[in-house]
Amino acid sequence: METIISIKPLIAVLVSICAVPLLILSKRSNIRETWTFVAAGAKFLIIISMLPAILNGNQIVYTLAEVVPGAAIKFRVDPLGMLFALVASSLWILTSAYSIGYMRKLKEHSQTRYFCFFALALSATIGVAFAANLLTLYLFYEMLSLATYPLVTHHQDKEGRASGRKYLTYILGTSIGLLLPAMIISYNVAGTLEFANQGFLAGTCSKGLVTMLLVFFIFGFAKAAIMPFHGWLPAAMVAPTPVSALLHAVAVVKVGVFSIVRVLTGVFGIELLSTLDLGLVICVAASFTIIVASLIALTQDNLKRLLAFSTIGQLSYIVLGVGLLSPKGMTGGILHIAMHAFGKITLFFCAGAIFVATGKRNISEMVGIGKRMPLTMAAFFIASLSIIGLPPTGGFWSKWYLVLGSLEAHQIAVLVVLLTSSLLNAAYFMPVVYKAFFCTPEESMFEDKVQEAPAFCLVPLMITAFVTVMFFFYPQPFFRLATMVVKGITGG
Amino acid sequence: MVILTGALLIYAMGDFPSWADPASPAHNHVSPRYIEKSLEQTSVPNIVTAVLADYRGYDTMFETTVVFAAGVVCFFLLRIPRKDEPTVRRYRHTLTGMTIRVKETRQIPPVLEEFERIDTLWAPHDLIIKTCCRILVPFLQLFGLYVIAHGHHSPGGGFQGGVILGASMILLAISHDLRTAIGRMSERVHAILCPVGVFIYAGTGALCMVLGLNFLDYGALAGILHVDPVTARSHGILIVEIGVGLAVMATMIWIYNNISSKGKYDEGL
Amino acid sequence: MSQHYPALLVIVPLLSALLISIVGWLNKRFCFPIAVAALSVSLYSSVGLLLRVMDEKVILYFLGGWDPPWGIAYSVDHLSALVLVVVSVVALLNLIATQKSVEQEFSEKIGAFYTLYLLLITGLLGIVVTGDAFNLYVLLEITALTGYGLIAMGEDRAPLASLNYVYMGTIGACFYLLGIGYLYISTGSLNMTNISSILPGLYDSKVVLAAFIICIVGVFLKMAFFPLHAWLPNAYTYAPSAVSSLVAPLMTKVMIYVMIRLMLTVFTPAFTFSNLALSNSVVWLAVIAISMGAVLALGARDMKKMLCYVVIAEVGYMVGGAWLGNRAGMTGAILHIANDALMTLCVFLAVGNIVYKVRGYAFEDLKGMFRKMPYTMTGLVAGALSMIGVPPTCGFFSKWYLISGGIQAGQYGFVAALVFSSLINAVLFFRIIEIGYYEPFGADHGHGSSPVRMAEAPLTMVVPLLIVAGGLVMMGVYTGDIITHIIEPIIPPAIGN
Amino acid sequence: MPDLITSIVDYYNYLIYVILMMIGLYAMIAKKNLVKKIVGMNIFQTAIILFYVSIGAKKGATIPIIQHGHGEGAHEIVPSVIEAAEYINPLPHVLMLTAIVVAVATLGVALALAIKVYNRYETLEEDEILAQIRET
Repeated sequence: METIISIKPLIAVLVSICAVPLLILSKRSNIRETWTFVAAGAKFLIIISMLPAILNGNQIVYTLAEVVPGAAIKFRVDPLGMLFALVASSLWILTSAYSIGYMRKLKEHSQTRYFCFFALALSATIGVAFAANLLTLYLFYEMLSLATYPLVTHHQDKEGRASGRKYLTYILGTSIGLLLPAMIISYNVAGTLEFANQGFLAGTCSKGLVTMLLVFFIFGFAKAAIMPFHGWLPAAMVAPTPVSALLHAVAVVKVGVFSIVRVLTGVFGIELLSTLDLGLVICVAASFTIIVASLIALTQDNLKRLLAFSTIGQLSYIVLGVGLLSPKGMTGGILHIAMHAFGKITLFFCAGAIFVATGKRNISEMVGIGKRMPLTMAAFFIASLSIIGLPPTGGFWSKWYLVLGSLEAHQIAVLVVLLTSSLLNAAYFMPVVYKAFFCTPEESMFEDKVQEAPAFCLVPLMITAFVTVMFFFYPQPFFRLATMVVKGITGG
Repeated sequence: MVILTGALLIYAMGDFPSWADPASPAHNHVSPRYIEKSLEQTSVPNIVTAVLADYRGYDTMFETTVVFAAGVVCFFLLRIPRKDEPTVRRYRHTLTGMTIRVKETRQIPPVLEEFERIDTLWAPHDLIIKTCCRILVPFLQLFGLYVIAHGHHSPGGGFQGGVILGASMILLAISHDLRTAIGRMSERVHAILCPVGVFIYAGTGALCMVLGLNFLDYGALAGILHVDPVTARSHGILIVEIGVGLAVMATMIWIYNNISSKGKYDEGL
Repeated sequence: MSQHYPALLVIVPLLSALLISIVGWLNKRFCFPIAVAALSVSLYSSVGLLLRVMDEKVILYFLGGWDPPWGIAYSVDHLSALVLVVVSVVALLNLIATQKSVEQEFSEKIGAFYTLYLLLITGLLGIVVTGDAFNLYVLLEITALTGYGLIAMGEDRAPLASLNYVYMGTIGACFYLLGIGYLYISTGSLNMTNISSILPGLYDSKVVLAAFIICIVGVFLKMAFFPLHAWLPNAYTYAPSAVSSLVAPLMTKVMIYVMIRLMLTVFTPAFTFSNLALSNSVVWLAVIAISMGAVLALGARDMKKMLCYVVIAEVGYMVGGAWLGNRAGMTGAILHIANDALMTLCVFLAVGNIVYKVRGYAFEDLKGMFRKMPYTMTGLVAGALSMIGVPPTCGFFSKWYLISGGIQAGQYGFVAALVFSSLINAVLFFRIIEIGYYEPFGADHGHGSSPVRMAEAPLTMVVPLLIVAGGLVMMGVYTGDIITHIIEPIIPPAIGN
Repeated sequence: MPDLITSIVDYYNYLIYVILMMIGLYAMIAKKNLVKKIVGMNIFQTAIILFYVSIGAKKGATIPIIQHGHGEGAHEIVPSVIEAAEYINPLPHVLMLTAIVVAVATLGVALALAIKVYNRYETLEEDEILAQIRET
């Protein structure tokens, strides 16, 4: 376990920011999109290039500037961050491809702005992934909130305006109102903000204060959409589908949960939480969210809203997994970051593809669509399997470890929650697939001829679907990273 | 609220040294040195002048600047550039007091001694006052100059003299009308004299700085004036007093002209 | 020449102000270049001072060659050097940025305008650099007088607002003068350091206490600290945009500087914080000031008014931070002087550009601004983020210190007020941004081209704005260095954690 | 009682200046007429001037102009020793010279502003002006 000083993390963060001027300056749309691809590819390669070092148990550190004594703008690449960065950057490539297809087909306005802020959002995401202390994390967290605002409100119509407001109110409100004070308080009691494997709050403050901070942090990261701060996520579904796909299935919400995981492990530390048995608080909040979100999802007819609520539920799996404070549970939770990402993005891609090809948004209008877009719906089916947590998909592993973790922690209630929610997941996904494929010709709403979305849309979702399956047979390297993380934080 | 403030002040008065008590700290820390040293350090018997223009000369410079600033502000706020000349001008024959109206288009009669331009019919006209004031003004100005020049030895100095000089012009403006006064000293003149006055002061200071000593250290002028530094200080004080006088006079007139005529520079009050 | 920096800094603007007022009668075209040159000189010398202060703690300059307490002495320490740099930077940038709008607004009185402008800066710089309590009063009056004049040239409600400002400002200045008189009667000296060396014997004297209270109240009046803020909103709102973008950043901040100078140098911390009831009540006033400012800003219907109330809230930040009585709070207050000056300048400049283009600053005038003036709006957003306190803009870090100071002092009301006001700021500014971002697009999904065409303000207005916007981020990133090298030495060890 | 009288006698200028100042402050706060406010402002400033000048007073001392001869070489004939007790304190007078000038300058600006306000609203009564503003 040695520490490498390298500027790579900074580059990885900055590369897409650097792309922004190029995007603005490029005259023709083709050039612009080429730049997007270049940036995405570069980012991915840089991050991959750091992977081996991490897998060998090293960590890469780079300090930009010491802004506040004890809290610098500093990057540290460790397994957890690596895992998240890998997911985000690899998915950016696919999403760029997808969004090109989507935006062009629908002739959206001001695409340059769209791609610019997309790039910014990605930088922020990687920044969060590699943040070495709470300050840096907060910095990029805020940057992400602001960068995604124009994306969420891309259409600039009444609806977009309303949801944009809601989005900012939730995200900024919580981050300024809860997160900032919590951060400053912990800085004042601990004198540092540096993430430590065992957390830095241990032994610095009373139980009451710790509990308060915990609550502040968990709800402060409203991007994790833990109830009651979940309202923005369904509202944000007015955004163009690629945005929803990347940001609201991967970047934004995952940044939320990722931050929570970071804080729980790096600020509080597992020992502290288990000695004060605060894990229960987390579990309760998470379980509640899981069940309620799944129930709400049952009632949705708009496909994207359904996916949104399912996301809310799935995010809490991750929090729950860490909240169990048991090695296996944490492994499951962390794995779920990756698994759910691929599964959910596939689903969003499908939803988008359906919209692009047929202009349909609601499930009730999709009867028999399987005949029309077999590939898309096949991908949809696989992805939903992964979300439910059935083999042969990656989702199975994460779910499996969560279950093991709940047993390990002797939390039968949690086990029940997990199983129920899986059933509920099945209950809201299967009808869609069923209706799509098995219906009599007369109740089908589409004439019986295959007509898929444009290739730019189709290929990415095929890839992600394939990857989901692949993860079942080959969960490396994510599995390895996850175990390393757990080994690190449990000191085992 | 007023009462509250007053209460605070009176409460604080409890610890004051009683009035005119020679033993009070105010008299025993800084001021004795002024009183005892000023003559030999600046060779100016009038201690107030010495302190004003030398020990605390910097304050005084900014004080002059304040006056100047006030002048500029009044000009800035009120002055209306004369665009709309009335098409009809009135002239009054001073001896008979009868007035004539002249169309702009017509050719204006040569404005002789006994014709004066007026804007309103009720413009006052009093020969006695005018004559007296016209006689008085030069004496006033002479006195003003004396006060400025003699500030070293007797009460007086730039401010007082400048005010007197300004007052003389203002008296002229009141007794006759503003136009006459402006005829004697046009706007441009006093508007430029005003900064020039301050400039003399600050420039002297800057000159001292150029000559290698600190700003406003008149001792530096010794080289130029061919006198010992102490006398140089007294000369320096004289120079700045003159500057102050100019500035104050010009500003007084400037402010009066602007305020009395609402910036129109017509006949004024 | 470098030993004359303290004098040059003040004298050069003064002399060139006089020069301008002469030249203004001959040829107007020379006024602007002269002003730029003068302010560049004072910027140069103030930076030079800052660098010199870094290694030789305190720089003294005896005017007229008389050593204090008999003569007037300039004393420059880290605090004043920092504020000097801030003042001259803001003044210069604003001068350049507003050239066009000045030409637009005062076509034939340009000479007078620049004269007053330079005199104002002279006064401000002098206030910061002087070490003599009475000299400070004179300079205070210069600043005030020129300020009244400049403000009154605004819209038709400006003269009235300015007149009220005259009343309030005069009371404030007179209170200060009176306080100095009380100090003089009890110490017999006017030089700040000299006074503070004499005072310790007199801490229990009622006169000194009264002097302290009177001075502070006077300064509060000048800086529009709640509940004495009534004059500020109208005065700054109806002032010409070129002026409000000068006075809003500088006036209040310099007054804060004076307050801190009084607290730390004249009356030593030992005296200042000895009376807990006093400092606590001031902190609570600050809490009220912040909340009131935020709420009133919500009620405002146009940008300038809104920003004015924000300024009032910011004053509350600094006063509260300074009176917390611990290092973190004081650090935050001093840091916020610099940061707040910059960000206020940023937003006011942006508003100025908008006024220059669309001749109005009501919220409706913002419709479609993002398409019309993208760069200006970028500047506005940067300023807004800093006001809200989003890292890495500098506003975040000063807020950081203020909040931690509040926590350490156990003043949770203050902390709550800070958080509250940043939330309100978020609402305020995103309301504006939203208007600018949406309005041109109607119900039709916004496809195709929008009616608004891009019409950006001239380059001389945009570039300084963007420089300031960049400066906000720079300040934020280098906060650490600023604090360790400049602010730490200022705070006397008497102020513990 | 006698000590009260003595204290009043000791402090009477200070008392008077406080009273003057209160008058001025009251005028500035309570009066509605803008010019009356300006007058109040002047009284206020004058009160402070009185205060300072009373600081300068010193029992048994004369004006701070050193006795000296006139004419040629007068400056050389410096009195052997100058007793500080013989002359009153010059500093307050100097300061007040400044303060007076400042007061005058402020007065000028205030009047100019008042004229501007009058040109705009045709009145100097604050409440009438506010009424006009409310109408528009």
